[in-house]
Amino acid sequence: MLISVQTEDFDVTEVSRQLCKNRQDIGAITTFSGQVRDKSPDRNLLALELEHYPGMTEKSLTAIAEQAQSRWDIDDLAVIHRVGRLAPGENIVLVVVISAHRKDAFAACEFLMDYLKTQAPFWKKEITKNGEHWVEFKDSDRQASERWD
Amino acid sequence: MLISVQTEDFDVTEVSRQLCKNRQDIGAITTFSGQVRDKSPDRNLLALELEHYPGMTEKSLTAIAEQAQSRWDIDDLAVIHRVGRLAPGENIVLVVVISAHRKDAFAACEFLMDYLKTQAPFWKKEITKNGEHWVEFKDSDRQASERWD
Amino acid sequence: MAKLLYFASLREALDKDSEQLSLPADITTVAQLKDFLATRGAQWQAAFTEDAVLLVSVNQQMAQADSAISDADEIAFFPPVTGG
Amino acid sequence: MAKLLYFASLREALDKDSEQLSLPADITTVAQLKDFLATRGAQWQAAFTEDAVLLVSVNQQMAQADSAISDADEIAFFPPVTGG
Repeated sequence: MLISVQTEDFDVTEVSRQLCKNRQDIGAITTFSGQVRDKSPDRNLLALELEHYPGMTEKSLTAIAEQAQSRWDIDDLAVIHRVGRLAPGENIVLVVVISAHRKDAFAACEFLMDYLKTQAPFWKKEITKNGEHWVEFKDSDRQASERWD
Repeated sequence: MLISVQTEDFDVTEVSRQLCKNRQDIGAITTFSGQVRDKSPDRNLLALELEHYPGMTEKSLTAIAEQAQSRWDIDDLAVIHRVGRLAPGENIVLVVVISAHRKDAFAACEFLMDYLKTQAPFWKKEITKNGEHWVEFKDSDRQASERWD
Repeated sequence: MAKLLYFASLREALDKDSEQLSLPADITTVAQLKDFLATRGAQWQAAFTEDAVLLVSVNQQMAQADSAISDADEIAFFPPVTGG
Repeated sequence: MAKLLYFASLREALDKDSEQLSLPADITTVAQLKDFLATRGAQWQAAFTEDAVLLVSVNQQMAQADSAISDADEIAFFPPVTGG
């Protein structure tokens, strides 16, 4: 299990390769990458600032990952979340799940993202040409998370 | 839309980057990679031979991709399927979906794989130490595909 | 001349991947073509009997037993697909 | 001494990211600590009133209003999370 909170970028191929190393029993690899997205029509977003709670963030990611492992038939997984200042188009988060079975790999990957969004202590601030503001919690994220309960 | 049937390997990061090129409106990238998996306990599998129907295979992948685009709010996608002789651990298939929304990206990616497994003309033969045999169609794949109907 | 194609285990069973065939005038559907091919010998009969699960496409579109065929078509027979 | 932490918009509103606090003897729950902090001035009152949606963790585990706290704990307050 690979859990990391870091400022550096990640490479999906590299992380997948690392998880599959020396294995020949993996049929399915699912990945989710989240990127900084400029929702404004006029490209107003300059950057996103990602804040976390050192110590607790890692612990909650590990707890979420352990839940995924107990709920689905998966072989290994990685969760990497970046913090600091990120420009539009840059990577924010990566989830990789490897398994013999694609259904489990898909479900676990989606679960990890939904839980991470609502339960891991990260906060986003948008730095725009017109000023800064904290990103509001989305009710759709709460609903996405609750369907796994 | 990127559809390819090829003998060469692919790189998940590279294909994702290609789809996202010059875009800042992509929040979510989901990917599925299928690999040659040795299910035998004693590592009997030497290779997988992938056969396809040139012309029709590309057409059916395109039709499946167009269905995904009409059913979900996604921005672009790639489907790459390798053919020829592949060793255990090697990549077989890649699906990448990019979208503003992770829920659509996940659903479309899973749909593409389920449909590809049952509707695109590819056939797998296992070359083992004890001989060769064609892989049997799996009823679980039919069921996975039918749930989207 | 119709073009017939055979894939995967079917290709191996028949020891043939393709052929050109002048369709007899009374063969106008996939089912009739299968009946015709089944008369070619033991391997062909086994492959084209009712219980064998065989898929068919006409001009690279999936087709059914009652699909119409003509002498200009590309008709392919193959087992259920197992890609991905 | 308890260690108090404040994150994100709360940190900015209070202009403080952490502090050491000797918990008064009559403060034994999260709710009591919030009431105590709310008396520190306008910003604090706004942040720690009932309607403000504020999450709390005790020793890096999510906690509730009635969770017990002691003088050795690390107690963090923060808004709903928005990672990913």
